[in-house]
Amino acid sequence: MKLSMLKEALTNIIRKPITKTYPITKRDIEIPELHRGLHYVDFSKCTGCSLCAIDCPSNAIQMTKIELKLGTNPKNLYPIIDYEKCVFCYHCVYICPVKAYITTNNFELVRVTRNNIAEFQYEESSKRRDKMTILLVISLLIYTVSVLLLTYIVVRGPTVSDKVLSADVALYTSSVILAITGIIIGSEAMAICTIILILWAYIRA
Amino acid sequence: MISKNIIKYSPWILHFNTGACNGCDIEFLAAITPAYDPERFGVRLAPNPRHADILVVTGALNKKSSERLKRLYELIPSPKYVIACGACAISGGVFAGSYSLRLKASDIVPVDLTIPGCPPRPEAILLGIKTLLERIGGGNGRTRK
Amino acid sequence: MFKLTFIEIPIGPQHPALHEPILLRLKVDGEEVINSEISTGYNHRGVEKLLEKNTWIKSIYISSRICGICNAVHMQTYVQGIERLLGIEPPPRANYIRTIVMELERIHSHMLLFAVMAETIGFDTLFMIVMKDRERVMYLKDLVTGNRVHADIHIIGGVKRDIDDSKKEVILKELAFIEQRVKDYKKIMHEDYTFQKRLVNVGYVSRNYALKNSLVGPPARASGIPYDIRALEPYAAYSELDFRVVMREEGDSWSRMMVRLDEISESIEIIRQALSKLPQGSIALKTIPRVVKQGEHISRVEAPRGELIYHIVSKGGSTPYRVKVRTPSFFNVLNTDKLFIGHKLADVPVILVSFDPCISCMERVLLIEDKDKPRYLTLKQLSRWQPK
Amino acid sequence: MEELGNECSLQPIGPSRYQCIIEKEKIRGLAHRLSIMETSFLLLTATDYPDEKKFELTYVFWNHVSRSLIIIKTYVSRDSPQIDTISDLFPGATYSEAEAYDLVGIDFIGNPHIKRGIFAPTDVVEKGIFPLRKDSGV
Repeated sequence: MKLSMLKEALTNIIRKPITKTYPITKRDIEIPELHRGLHYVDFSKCTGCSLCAIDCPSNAIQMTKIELKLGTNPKNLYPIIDYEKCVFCYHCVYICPVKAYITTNNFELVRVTRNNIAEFQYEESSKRRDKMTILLVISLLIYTVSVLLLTYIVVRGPTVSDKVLSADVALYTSSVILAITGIIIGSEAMAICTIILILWAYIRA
Repeated sequence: MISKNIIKYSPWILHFNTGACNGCDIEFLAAITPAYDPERFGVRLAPNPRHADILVVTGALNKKSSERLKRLYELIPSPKYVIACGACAISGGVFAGSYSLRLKASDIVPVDLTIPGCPPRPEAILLGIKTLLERIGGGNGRTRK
Repeated sequence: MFKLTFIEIPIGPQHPALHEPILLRLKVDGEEVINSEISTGYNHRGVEKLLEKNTWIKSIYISSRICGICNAVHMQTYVQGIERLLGIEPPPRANYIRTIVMELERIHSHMLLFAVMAETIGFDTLFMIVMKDRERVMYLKDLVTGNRVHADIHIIGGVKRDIDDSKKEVILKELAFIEQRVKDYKKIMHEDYTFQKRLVNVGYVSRNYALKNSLVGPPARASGIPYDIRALEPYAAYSELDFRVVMREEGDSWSRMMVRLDEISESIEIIRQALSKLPQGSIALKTIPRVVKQGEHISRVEAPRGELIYHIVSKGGSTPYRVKVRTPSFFNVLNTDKLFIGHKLADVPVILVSFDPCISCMERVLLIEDKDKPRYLTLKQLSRWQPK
Repeated sequence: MEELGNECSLQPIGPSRYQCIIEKEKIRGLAHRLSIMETSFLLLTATDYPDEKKFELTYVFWNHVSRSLIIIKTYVSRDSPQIDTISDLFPGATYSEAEAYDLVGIDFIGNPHIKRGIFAPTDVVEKGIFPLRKDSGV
C-alpha cells in the first residue's frame, strides 16, 4: 500500500461520478453547438435549385412539390429529408447557395418503428398463455376438489364404493390435464411431479 | 405477459455487426463504458444469443451476414426485440444499391426501434435503449446524485 | 502412420471478444494451434463498384464510410488523389486543419486499440480507464468536425469547418491531459506483470517476414522497418511539421503496442505544432469542381493502421472510371494468418488484436475459405509442418 | 534503380516515382529481380478496358533502399486473361491476386489461393458475373 494509492482513493471518494445521467436528465452532457444533428430547410429561403438532392450521397433528400407560394421558389420544389437514410454529412448545408438549411445539434432522433409487431408477438404468445392459464386453473380446481373428496372418503372409511370411484377418476383426469398443461407451458418440474403423483396413486390403488 | 415482466428490469443486449464501417460499433462500445453505463437500467452485454433479449444490429446488411443475422435472431428466446442502429442498418445509407447488400435490417428481422445517425452518439443509443425499456414497462433506472 | 485428430475451434463472427465480424478457424492439438485460417466475408459491401457508380462528390462520402475508425484518412487519400488529378492545391490553412483532424483520429484509434488489448488480456480496469480518457479525444473530434466518428470535413479543394481560437484552447487543454495519461499507459506497459506475461515474445514477426508479406504501419515499424508515408512522401501539412518516425526492433506484440503508444505522443506533438503554425487565409476554394480530367494517380496516406493506397483512374467526366482501395488491414490481417501456428490458443486473440484488425477496411472485398477436412499426417510430416 | 535497366526502362513520373510498361511474359523475371532487392509489394489493380479489349494490370512496389515507388503496368487480352503469378516471390501478393481473379476475372497461373467464389457473393458467382468488369451489370 503506497501513499499515492491513498491519495487516489481519497480523491475518488469526493469526485463526482464519471457516469452521465443522460437519459434521465439532460444536465451533464455537453453536445458542441455545431454538432451535426437534425437539420431542415427554411422554406422561406429555399429556391428549389435541387443541388442538395443531386449531391446527397445516400439519396435521402427528395424534392417534393409543396404549393406554398412564398415567392422565392418558382417551381415550388422543396427538399424533404428522410432522416432514416441521412448520414448527416452536412454536404447539403455546405453546398446550399442561399444557405437555406437550419442546423441544430439535436441528436434525439430515436423512433419506435413497428411497435405493433413486437406487441403483436406478445399478444399472440400471451393469448396462448392465457388459454393455458385458464386450463390450469380449472384443472387445479378439479384436482383440489377431488383430493378433498378422496381425503374425506378415506377419513370416513371405505364404505360406499361408487363415490370413491368417481372421485378417483376425477383425480386422475385432472392430474393428466395438469401434466399436459405443465408440458405445454414449459414447466417440466410441474409435469414430472404430477406424473409421479399419478403413478403413486396408481400403485396405491 | 409473464416473461415480459421478467425481462423489463434487466434485458441483456447482443450486438451483431452485419457489415458496418465500425463507426456504430465503436460508438456502441463507448456506450457500454462507465461514462454512459447502461447497467443502471439493468442492461448489459450478453455473452451469447441464448442469454440475450435485445439484438442490436449495426451496419449495412450484406448477403452473407444476413443469413447469420437470421440464425442469431432465431436463437434468441422470445420475447425479443431488435434495434437497428445507424443509417446503414435502417435503410442501407450510402451503400444502398450495392451488389452484395440486402437493403435493410427490417427485411430480415422485425425491427422494433431505429436509432438514426451516422453514427448515432452513445447518448442516442442510450436513449434508444431507454425508450425501448419504457415501451415494455421498465427503465426506471436511477443514478447516483 | 499415426492418425492425428485435430479439434477445430471457430472464433466468431459473433463473439463477445470481437466487435467485428471475422471468423477464425483454428486447428488445435491440445493447447497448441497447428493450423489457422482467417475466414471472413461478413463485411463486404462492394465499395469499389459503388465508387465507380457515383459521382466524384458523392463517392467522397462513400469512401469515408469504408471505415469508421480511420474515416478522415480515407477521405484525405481520395480527395488528395482527386486534387492531384485536377491539378489544384487546397489552401494551406485547409491542409493544417486536415492534419489536425487526422492526428486526432490516430490518437483515438490507438487508444481504442490499447483498450481492446487490455480487455483481451483480461485487464478490464485498464479497458474502462482508457475508454474513459478516450471520451475526451472524441469530444475534441466532435468539437472540431461536428461528429464524434465521421469527420466528413474534407471537400475537394479544402475543408468545410474552421478551427477558431476558443476551439484551439480546448484542444490544447485536453491534449495536455491525454499526454499525461499516455505516460501512465507506457509505465503500465513497462511495469505491469500481466502485460509482460501476455505480450512479450508473443507473435514474433521478423524483419524479413514483414518485408516479404508487405506488412505496413505499426507492425512493420515494430519489426525495424522505418516505413511511414508521413515522412517518406509528405502530404497535407506534414512536410512543414517536425516529428519522429517511431521504430522498434523487437517485433513482438508488446513492441507493436509500444509503437502505437509512442505514436500517440508524437501525434500530440504534431497537433501542437500545427495549431501554433496554423496559417491565416481561406479554408476552401470558391467552387467545387465536378468534372475531373483524364489521368490516374496513386494516392498514399499513413492511416493509423498503416499505409493506405487509393489508385484512382479517371477517363474524364463526372464519375471515376476505376478506384482501387488497398487498405492496411488487407495485408496486416490476411498475410499474418499463419503466425498463430505454434502458439497457445490463449495467445491467438492477443496476436490478432496486436495487428489492429480493421475488418471493415479489409473487406471491401469478400473472402470465404472452404472449410478443409482434417488431414492425416505422419509424425515425420508433422515435424516438418511449415506454414504456407 | 539501375539493376532494372535491361528488363524495362523506368520513366520518372513524379518525385521518387518510376513507371514502366512491359509485356506480360516479362513479369516474373522482373518480379524476381525486385524480390532480391529490398522491395515490398504494395498494390495490384486490375482495370477493365472493354473498348480496347484488354485488362490493365498495375503492380506497385516500394523499394526500401532507394525509397522509391515502382509502378509496373502490363496488359492482358480480354479473351484469354491469363498471367503468371508472383505470389511465390512476393507472398504479400497472394490475396491481392485472388481478389483480382474473383472480382475482375484474371487468371493468375500458379497461385494456389485463387478460385471462383471466394470473394464475390454467392449469387453473383452463380450467375458467372465478375462484378468489377464494366459490362457486369451489377
